[in-house]
Amino acid sequence: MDLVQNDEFVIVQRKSQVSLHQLPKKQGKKWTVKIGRDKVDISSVVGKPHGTFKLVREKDGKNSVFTLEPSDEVVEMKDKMKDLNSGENNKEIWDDGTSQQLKKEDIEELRGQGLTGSEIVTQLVENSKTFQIKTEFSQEKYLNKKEEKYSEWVDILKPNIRHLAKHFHSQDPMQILNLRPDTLAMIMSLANIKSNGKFGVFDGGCQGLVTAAILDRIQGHGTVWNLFLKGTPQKRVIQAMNFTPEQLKPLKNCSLYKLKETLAKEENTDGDEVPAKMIKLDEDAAPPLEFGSLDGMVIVCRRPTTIAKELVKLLAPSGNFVIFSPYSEPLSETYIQFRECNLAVNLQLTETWFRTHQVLPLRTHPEVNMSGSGGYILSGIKVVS
Amino acid sequence: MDLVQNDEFVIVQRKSQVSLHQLPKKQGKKWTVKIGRDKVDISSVVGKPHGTFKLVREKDGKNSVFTLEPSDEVVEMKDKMKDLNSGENNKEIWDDGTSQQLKKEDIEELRGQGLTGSEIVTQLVENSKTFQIKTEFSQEKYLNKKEEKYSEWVDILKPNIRHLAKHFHSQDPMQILNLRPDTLAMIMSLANIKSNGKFGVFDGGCQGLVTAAILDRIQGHGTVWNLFLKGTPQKRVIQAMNFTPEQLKPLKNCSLYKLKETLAKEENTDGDEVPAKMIKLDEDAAPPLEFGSLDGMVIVCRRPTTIAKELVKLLAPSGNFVIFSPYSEPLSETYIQFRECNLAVNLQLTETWFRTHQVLPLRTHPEVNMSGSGGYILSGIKVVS
Amino acid sequence: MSFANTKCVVEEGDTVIIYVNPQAMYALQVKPLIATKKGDMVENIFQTAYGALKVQELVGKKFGHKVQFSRGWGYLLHPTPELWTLNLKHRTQILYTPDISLIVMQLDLKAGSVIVESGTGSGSLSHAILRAIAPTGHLHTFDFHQQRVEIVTQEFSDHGWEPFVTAKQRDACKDGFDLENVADAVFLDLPNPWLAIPHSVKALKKSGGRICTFSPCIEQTQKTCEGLLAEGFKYIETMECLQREYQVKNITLPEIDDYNFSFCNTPETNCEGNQKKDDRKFRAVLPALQMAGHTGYLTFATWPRQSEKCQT
Amino acid sequence: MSFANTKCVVEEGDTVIIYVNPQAMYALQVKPLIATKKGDMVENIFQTAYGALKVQELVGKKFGHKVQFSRGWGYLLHPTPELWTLNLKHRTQILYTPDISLIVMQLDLKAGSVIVESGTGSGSLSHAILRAIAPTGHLHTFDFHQQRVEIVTQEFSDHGWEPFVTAKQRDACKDGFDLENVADAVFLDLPNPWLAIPHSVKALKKSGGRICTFSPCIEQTQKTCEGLLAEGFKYIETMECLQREYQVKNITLPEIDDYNFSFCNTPETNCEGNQKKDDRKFRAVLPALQMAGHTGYLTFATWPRQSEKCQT
Repeated sequence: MDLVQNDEFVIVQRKSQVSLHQLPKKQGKKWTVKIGRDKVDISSVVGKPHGTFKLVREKDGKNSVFTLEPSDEVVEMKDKMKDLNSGENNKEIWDDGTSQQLKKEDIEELRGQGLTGSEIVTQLVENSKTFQIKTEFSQEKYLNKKEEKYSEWVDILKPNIRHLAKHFHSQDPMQILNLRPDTLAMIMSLANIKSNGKFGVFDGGCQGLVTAAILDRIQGHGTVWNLFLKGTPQKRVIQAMNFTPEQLKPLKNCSLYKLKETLAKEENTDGDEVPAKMIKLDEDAAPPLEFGSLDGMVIVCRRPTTIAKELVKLLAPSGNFVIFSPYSEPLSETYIQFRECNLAVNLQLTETWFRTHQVLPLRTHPEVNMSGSGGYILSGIKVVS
Repeated sequence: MDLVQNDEFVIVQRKSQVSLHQLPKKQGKKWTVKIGRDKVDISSVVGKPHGTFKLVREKDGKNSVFTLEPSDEVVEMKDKMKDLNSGENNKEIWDDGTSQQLKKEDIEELRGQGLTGSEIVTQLVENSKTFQIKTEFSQEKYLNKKEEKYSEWVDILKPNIRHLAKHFHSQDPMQILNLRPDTLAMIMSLANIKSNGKFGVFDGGCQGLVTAAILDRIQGHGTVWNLFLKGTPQKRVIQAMNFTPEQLKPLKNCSLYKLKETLAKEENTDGDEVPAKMIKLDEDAAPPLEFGSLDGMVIVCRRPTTIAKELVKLLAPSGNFVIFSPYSEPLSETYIQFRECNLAVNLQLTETWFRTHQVLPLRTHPEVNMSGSGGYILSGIKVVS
Repeated sequence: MSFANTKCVVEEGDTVIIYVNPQAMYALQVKPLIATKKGDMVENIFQTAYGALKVQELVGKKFGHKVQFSRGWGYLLHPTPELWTLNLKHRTQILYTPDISLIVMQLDLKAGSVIVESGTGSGSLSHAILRAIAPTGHLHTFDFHQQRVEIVTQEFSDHGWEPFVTAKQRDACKDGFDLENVADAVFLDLPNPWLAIPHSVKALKKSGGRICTFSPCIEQTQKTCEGLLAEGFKYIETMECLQREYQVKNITLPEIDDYNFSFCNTPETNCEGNQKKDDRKFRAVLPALQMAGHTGYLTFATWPRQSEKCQT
Repeated sequence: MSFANTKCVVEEGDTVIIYVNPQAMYALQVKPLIATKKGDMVENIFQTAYGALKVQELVGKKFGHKVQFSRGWGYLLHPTPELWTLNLKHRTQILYTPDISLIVMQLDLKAGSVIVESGTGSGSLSHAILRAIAPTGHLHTFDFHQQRVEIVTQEFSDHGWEPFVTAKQRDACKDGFDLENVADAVFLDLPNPWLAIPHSVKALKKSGGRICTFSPCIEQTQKTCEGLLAEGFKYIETMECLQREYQVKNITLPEIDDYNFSFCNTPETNCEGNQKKDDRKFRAVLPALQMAGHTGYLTFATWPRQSEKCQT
């Protein structure tokens, strides 16, 4: 069983809220982070197995700080309060904004006094003029809502691509070009990502999300060329994955300008001489990157303009490519360009529509909040005409 | 109670299939139309009240033709066949395409012999090797599917906008520029269509659907200017509505070129003379059509280019306009144009997503076939800057 | 003031819309005085995001024109049911324009229709119904909450809908509508709509009509469909309708997003796409990142013409 | 032939895709002879929409290059699970790429994962699972239909997946999987998935894992969610995913659709949009008129790590 290590990243999940935290580099150092509205010394999980933890209050001068203790017995608020009265319907309830007698400041004070989440919710219920006449379903809905904020239990999870994709997208979609998790799933399929393959990624703004997803999928088997033009390649999500050196082995960073030089040289030496095929682009760039050598290619950027066509040169015939953009128009340009140049078949411009559902007895319905867009993808298969 | 008249249009609804037919001009004339795969003498409904009719076979040489007789007692096939055996699950069913022993030609022959719909379905069931071992739900699904084709009952309905919008869209969406019924509903709201108003419609290809919808909504109260550039104004849906002269009274056809001339003249006479405000554009064009005189405007076309901006000149300040196109790009041009010229506020480019559901005990799910697009609308409110 | 008849110039008593931007609109009634929380009558001054507006000064102003605030300006708009839906005070969850539009069209509403609505809620749908059926139809609207009925009655009156609407407090599921053979259409937005179906049948004209129910949950919809089928309704259809909004943006990408790159030093010219011009500028029609993923399921059905033998 | 390892040149026994156009693709196994309906072995000649193809002649041909038919040509493509999904023979309803992609990602599949699938159906999902978990993971797949198991076993073998998959005939709801503490993930596509939940728990590793069920109807989904909750699963989430496809069209409108009109004789130039150039030409990104409106509801949940006391 893995234990949580210093310097690692962990996912903290409290009900439906997901956040990402890096643990302190050094053993024994306190490390206070915000989980929801609570200040929590997250260093308390180091050395323990991943799993469910309980927030335990620890007085620290004026502000209370919580530490985390492993705990498997989660008590849901609705179970705790199931003996309360409830009404038959909500006919008598007139929400004039005065039903809750605790003000925001009162709640803040209770927090300051170090009440636990469920103690605060108990206070909220006791100070509500309408809670006891609400229907059971309304009460449950109310408690679930409060639990999102005040739950005393959190799960400390090893980061995985599913969590990170969701976390980065829900935190601020455009920080990863609005590449939604279900769209990422489509990219992984349509680029035919598999172990022992050679893949190229051009990441024009998704923080290394696609590269991380590929590295995770292939678990050390194969090669991933992280291609870039300017600056340094994107890597935030890759770092957050806590990859082992073995898992990181397939990753080769490669500047396209450097590659261009190398390929030009290679072309010059090509002829009757024995070509220097094993060009070292990166220190340990074992398999050579040449035109027609990649099994699959993913391009993520706002507008691929001419680069998509160039990058597809690196792809082997019958290789799969996927181009992602938050906008449809740039992809329509590339679509026409590829069609007119007969570069590919099975060209498809698509988006996915994604919705989650609440499934509860007598209360089943789609969630009312939905993402309006998850970006567009242009996919195809390279052919030689 | 209205009776079906000669020369009128009727909607024929057989289960979920809707079709539109015009009755013969003259009394007593036979008029054979196809309803699904059956030939039906539809003149048999003339003089009878709208409602449910039964298909009754009438021998007519080699091919059988059906007539329609009023009938209120509809027997559904699933009720008729409810005593049949059924299986517990479909585990034993291996669909190798041989379970139905009647071939297409056999069925055609049965039809030729003049069997009724339910007789044919009975034959299909008796000649199916797997029907009796299918589950009850599978049997019901099978019978419902067959009923769509073979039901002996049809409803003869007065055309209304709801049926016509659905019929024209499902027959061939692009014949009305893919203006889907739910999009039409949005147009009616966003153009603020109401009785006693003055509205303009520019119909660049929806067969008069929008104009017909407005005429139906206002029932003779108000004015609808049907504006056109070339040829004659679109009218197919208007005709299909069987409007009375009273209901048609609000409709004024108006060529934009003629209007331009008239407005130019008017401008010239404007000054210290008394202006000839009551210009007769059409024979009985009672209220004058001038710049700033319309309460609402609907434009339906593939690409509004410059015309949208011109037509909005006819709108009164605070008047509502809706521009529909099957494409989003032309509307984005108009959007930018209107925004840059400060012509309007509350500019919105939207589309609607529309899906129907099967709601049956233990078998509730969205329908698997769905329209992928119902067109785009740009709506706004004219302002004076 | 009437929503039904358009006018050009504001008069006292009118409800108007002050439009600042899509996120800042206000519905105001033009009257010189307004009650404070304590009940005192004071000068009616409205605070916008761009400063104060003396409401009474709107009298005589033209709709569709600019209106000045103390620190900026906005537009004075004629009210419509859609603008009212965006600006009314929520006493309940309300219906929005996509569902409302579908309801009005699928219930075959037109000038002259008689329709029963329950519950009235905050009156969002009621305004669109009234626009469709005026000046010759009638809306009978019911809500089990007395306070809501009082507020919406005042609004109907302020908006000039009074002749076309009757609003009553009533528990429709228990007590029915007390209407018989008068309605062309019935709309139900109730927690248990199936309980009101027999009452709806009574209210519908014997010559036939349409019904619609709105329910957020699928279980309610299932019970409703069963109820409609059992009662003899035909063409029962359940649907959902969502609105997707687009932004139109002229985008200029930052230089870092300029991916003009070629492996060749001499750019190829045989295909499109290698032209260099304006590579960082384009127009995008961009879906809003967030949208309403669910409002409710709409179920529609037809009440068939009742044959003679049933009419006795 | 292996789907897992890409090759450049066709060898005998390979499964290949012949691509003519998006509506005409074929999956073929390259072998010299083929059985007729009567069982006789004859030369393997495949009829495309553009004439005959001698299948054996594909040996030695390069993937991604053209291939000649008697009356036209197409492309020779390397097989992928997505192309297989589009071209396999349907023995059952199958899962398509949007759902498949979501399942693979949400089940945290990767090289080395052990997963249980029931039912196998036509093997559409199985191929994508195998691609994700090879060369170090394993798929245990079950179907209650013996014939389906035999066909899919042959396909797995033809496609080089054999080392990574075990396919068995089994009624999972009744008899379970006969697997204990081995699986990282379980996928259920069964009429009554809730009956297989206890068996799934047994198959899942005590260190935790993921489960997914696919059901077309909401009632099945409701029972499944209840079952998952009762059994101790966490983070139960239900979702649907639809694919919207766009066509890219360079549109030139007919002259009748040229609505260049102005009330003024001297065109205004102050605003955009009055420019005349190319008014009938534009590029449209047009949604397909028809799409799949529903496949099924996907429900995912996490099986938490079992604490020591439960492990005894």
